Amino acid sequence: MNQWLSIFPATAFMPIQGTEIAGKIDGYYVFLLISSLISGLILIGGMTAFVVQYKRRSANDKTAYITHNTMLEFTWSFIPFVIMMVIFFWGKNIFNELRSMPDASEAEEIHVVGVQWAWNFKYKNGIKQYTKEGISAENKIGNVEKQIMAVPLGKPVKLVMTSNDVIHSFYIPGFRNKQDVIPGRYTSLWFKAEKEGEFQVYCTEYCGLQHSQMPATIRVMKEPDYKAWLEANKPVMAAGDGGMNEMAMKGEEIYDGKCKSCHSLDGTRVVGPTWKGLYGAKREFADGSSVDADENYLKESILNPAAKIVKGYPPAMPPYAGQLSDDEITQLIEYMKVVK
Amino acid sequence: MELFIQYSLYIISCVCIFVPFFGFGLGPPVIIGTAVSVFAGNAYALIAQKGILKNFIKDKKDSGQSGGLVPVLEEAQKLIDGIENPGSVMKKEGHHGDEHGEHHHHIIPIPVYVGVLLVLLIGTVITVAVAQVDFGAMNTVIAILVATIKAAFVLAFFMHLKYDNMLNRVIFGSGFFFLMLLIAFSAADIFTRANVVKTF
Amino acid sequence: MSIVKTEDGHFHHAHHFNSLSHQYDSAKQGVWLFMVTEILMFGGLFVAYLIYKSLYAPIFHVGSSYLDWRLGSINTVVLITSSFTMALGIYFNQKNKPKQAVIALALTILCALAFMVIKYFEYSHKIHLGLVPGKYFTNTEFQNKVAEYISNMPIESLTPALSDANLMKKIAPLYFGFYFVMTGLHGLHVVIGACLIFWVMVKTAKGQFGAEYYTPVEGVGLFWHIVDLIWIYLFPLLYLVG
Amino acid sequence: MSQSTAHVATGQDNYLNHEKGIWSWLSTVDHKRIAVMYLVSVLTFFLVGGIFALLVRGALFNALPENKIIQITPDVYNQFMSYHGIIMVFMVIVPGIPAIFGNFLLPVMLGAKDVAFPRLNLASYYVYMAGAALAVGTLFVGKIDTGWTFYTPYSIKTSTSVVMAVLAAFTMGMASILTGLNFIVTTHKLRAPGQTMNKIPLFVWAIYATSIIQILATPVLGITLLLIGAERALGVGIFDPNLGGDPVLFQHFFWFYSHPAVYIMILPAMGIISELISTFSRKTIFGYTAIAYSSLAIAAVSFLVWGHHMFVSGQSEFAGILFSVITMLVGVPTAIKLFNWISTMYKGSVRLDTPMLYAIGFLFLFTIGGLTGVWLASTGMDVHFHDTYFVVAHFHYVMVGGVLMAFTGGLFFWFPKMFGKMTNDTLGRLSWVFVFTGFNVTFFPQFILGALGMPRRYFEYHPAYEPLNQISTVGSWLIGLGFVIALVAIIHGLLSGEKAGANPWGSKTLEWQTPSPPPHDNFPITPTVTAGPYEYR
Repeated sequence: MNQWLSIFPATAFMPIQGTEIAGKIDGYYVFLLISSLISGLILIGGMTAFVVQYKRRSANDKTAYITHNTMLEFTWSFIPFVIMMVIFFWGKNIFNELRSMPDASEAEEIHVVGVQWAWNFKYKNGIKQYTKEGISAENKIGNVEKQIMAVPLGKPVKLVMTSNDVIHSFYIPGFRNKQDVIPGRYTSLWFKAEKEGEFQVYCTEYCGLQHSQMPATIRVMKEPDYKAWLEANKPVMAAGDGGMNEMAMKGEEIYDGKCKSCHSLDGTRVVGPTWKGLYGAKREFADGSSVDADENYLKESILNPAAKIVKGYPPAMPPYAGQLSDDEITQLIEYMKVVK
Repeated sequence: MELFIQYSLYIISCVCIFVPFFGFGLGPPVIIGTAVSVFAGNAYALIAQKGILKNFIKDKKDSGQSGGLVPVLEEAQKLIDGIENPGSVMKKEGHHGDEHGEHHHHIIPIPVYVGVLLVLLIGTVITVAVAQVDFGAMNTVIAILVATIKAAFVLAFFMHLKYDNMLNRVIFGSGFFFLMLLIAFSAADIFTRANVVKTF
Repeated sequence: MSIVKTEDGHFHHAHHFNSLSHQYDSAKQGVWLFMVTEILMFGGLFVAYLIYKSLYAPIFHVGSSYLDWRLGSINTVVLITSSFTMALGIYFNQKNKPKQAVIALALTILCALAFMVIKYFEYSHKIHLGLVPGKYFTNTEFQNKVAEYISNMPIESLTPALSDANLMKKIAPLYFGFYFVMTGLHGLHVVIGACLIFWVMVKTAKGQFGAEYYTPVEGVGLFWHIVDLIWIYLFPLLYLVG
Repeated sequence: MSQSTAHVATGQDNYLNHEKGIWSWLSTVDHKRIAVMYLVSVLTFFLVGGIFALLVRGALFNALPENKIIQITPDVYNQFMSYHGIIMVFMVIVPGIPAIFGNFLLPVMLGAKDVAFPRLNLASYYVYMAGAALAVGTLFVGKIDTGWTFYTPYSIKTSTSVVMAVLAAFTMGMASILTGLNFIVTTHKLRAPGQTMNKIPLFVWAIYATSIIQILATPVLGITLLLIGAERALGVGIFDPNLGGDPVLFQHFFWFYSHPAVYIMILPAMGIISELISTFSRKTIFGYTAIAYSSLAIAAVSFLVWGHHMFVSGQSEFAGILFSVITMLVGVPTAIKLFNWISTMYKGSVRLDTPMLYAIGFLFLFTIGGLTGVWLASTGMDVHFHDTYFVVAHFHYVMVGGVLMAFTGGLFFWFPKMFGKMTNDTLGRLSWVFVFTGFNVTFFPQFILGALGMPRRYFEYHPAYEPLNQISTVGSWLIGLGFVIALVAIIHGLLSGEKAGANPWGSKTLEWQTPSPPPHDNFPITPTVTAGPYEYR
């Protein structure tokens, strides 16, 4: 079916096809284009012909008195209806294909987090392509220096996506695929790249000031190259002064799951106090006393938050005694140490 | 207004034909339900306002046939007359305020109002009483059911809708109808969303 | 729309209508159309309520136990009674009895005031306990109760959202968000309704209405009954079933 | 009645000189005067929104911020884009045709003396102006940068004055409801003797269908906007994901209004086109019933299709497909209308005066807009096109190419009726040439841009898209010039136009059977309608 359609070079008006489905969509696009051109020619051509042919010749032209023609009207309601149903079913099939997720066993899963204004990617082996402070000055669309998401060639990739702040939309023109990224919820998207090279990612849901500067690149690599990339970028586990050790990384995961909604990392006030520069800082409490935030204080505050309430904050935190193991608490505190 | 009803009928039956075609889960009951009710409303409007039934009975009688279903149909027509022209049933009250001539407002006597008030109070008692017993999910259903009955009484008597013209009833009903569309289609999204599973 | 009562005690319809009853029918149809918009506006809230209630039932269940159903019932009775007196107000106008009509309308306003006073006590109690919408919510007891309620639910009836205890604590104030927005908007309508009733009461007292012409009373009455109608739904949904 | 006859005898009294002084205008309850006040207000706002559009296009002339010809920062760009949307949608296109031509013509076409509730009509004008004042007020207090859609959670988080803006939109929605209510009752109750529903002009049908949508859809927008305000003030959490709300539910509520609102905009335009085509072909409209009913059909179905704005928003796949198929159904009545208009010209006597040129332009652009609409209604294609310039181009083809072309055509058509003077036809045609070519130059490249994947609402974009964007910007200047010429033609007509007769175009509808401009009570004697509106025999 798509063979004869491909005579018409849809790619002239579309980005490079990066997946098999993109090819199907382009075939569909050509069908729409041609059928619309034909309908457009009938409508506009008919209109032009009538305007020219039945131009007013004299001030008292007599015109035919035609009120309606049921057969004709039925025909031109029915034919568009049939065409539209064809268009609908064709589109529905493609949509189903775009949205039916591959099996978890054979797909490469990558997590995507949209933030204002960057894309963060996280791999199963711990690789994190995170931008901590928004976009840097040179990280612009014109002279491209963007977040890289490496993906293997010819293998399904499933993206599990969410957002930290407002709605974004993950759009890969080359794959003809797009999905909104919504805070408080996970959405997913999949593709199987068939062409090596780099593919542009855009944010297409208006998200504020630097909406147009949320670029990322999908780099499609051959399977061995991909494996090598995964190995090369594996996070450094060694403890170091600013770097994250393994303990802190685990702590971060606990933070992402349990603490993030009430404690920020960047100093903004949420429900509870921020963790930025928390470790070792002096804490003032509602009852007037104060203490340096050491490991004992932090541990107490996690297990029994009501014991010491930081000045100016509501006693809103639930006790975590029994919910976190000692190991986990240590990991969390390790993480707090690196949040500066 | 009939045009409006009929055209929406056409559209909804279109949807009706195509939606089950795809075997969707939630859509058909909602849409078929609305279509059937619109069909019923439309048929009623045709019978009541265009007097189809009346003409039919008249035709039959004129041609000398009065057996079979005709007496039954006559009863049905009387019922419709009762709903459509309540003034004819309660004429005495209705003409009291009409000394100045042309307009006919139906006046509902005070005892009817008192009766409605009692019904509403009893309804409130029932609502409260039922809520003390745990029927599980049925509690919401019962509560809404009782509330709807109460609302129907307020609409019919306090708001005089029972004695109002068809158009006002259709206008008010359309509000609920479109509300139903809003909830049906929002629910069609929210309760059919795929659950995204993370493996790590 | 302007109706002039001439010296001989008759009413004259506006110039673009054929007759008084023509004008009455048109005005009434207009009011009904406006009522549709009221229904749809509150309807939006009800739709949101029903969707969230089916998603997060425990919050609504625990939430409704924090409301006093006795006060709610009293308010229901008060509003139903006011609807009755409002209907009487129209009735007496139809019967050309302005004195009784004024009394009925005054009773309606009294009921509206009683409703608002009870509402005030309810609100101040909630605010005192910190049971307010999300931004200002401080009542941890409520959050713990929700958590407790969920822990008592059978495990198979839990959705992923419900089994996330932290999430549920965070979104527990949602119930009071609904409570304050729905009753607040309704309360605003009660106040507006009371003002409108006061307006028609004054006009009735001045003798500007009668059996021939009482369209504003009828219109205000319809509005007031809609306010009552909405409360008839609000009361069980917020106070009782939760 | 005797009074009116007396006025006709002198031949002088009309609604313009019935009373004198500025106060008589501001406190008027005459629907014709209110229409003229709306005309002045809407044209002013159109000018403002147009300037924002030109600024937006100017900023997009170059790809990268460092060499933009209009040096603005991204936040200023976002504000320009938002103001362009809010002003054009809520203040120009939604009230435009119903409030101006609907107000002026609906009672006259029905043979009534006024709308059903004249004082309510005036009130809704002031409510509209209050809303407009609030919206314009945000320019001075905090600005607004959410776009016209107010999507949560961005509208909850942003620091701009969203509350004021949503109150503005709420207030203007209120005005829209009151106007719609008035028109419905007028159509039901105030038709002249003999003017049955099967004899009312198609413009009235269109306005009637529009009013139904206004009544049924706007309240839901109202509560949605109020909830955004409450969300910002109290954090009720219904739309805030941080508090358990669902931002996609907001989109459902928003589009439950805003999709039908698209038909609030386009249906009256279709009504105008029916009048124009019939009059200038001097032929009865082909398929009156089909056009009339298809207006109602579009109105009814428009409530069932809002989810096609949300195919990639995270709504379920099932809902996407459901909305897609119903959207296809809207295409059918729209196609019926297009075919009917074109066959109306068949064996007619077509004269290309300025209004007809605009109608032809409408048919041309609306065909393109409508056909690309089918592409977007299809789920498979929309995933690629959604939120790209393809969508921008599509809805500008429908909204500007459709609504504004019809609006301008209608203005030139009814100008003699409204002010009793003719406009200069040469100026009018010249304006059409500029608007029409400028429009295609502006928006056709955007289809290609969108297919190539350029997302909308971008301040800076990939330099590869630059050439097409530059063509587009040049086109926007042509449109601007075209509308300036149209404005000159209107002002020239007002100041020194030839005197117009009662029926300069030879039309058959009721409004042309009364003097131009119409007397205070519309008709010297209440007319009795015996024939249909398009009886050209």
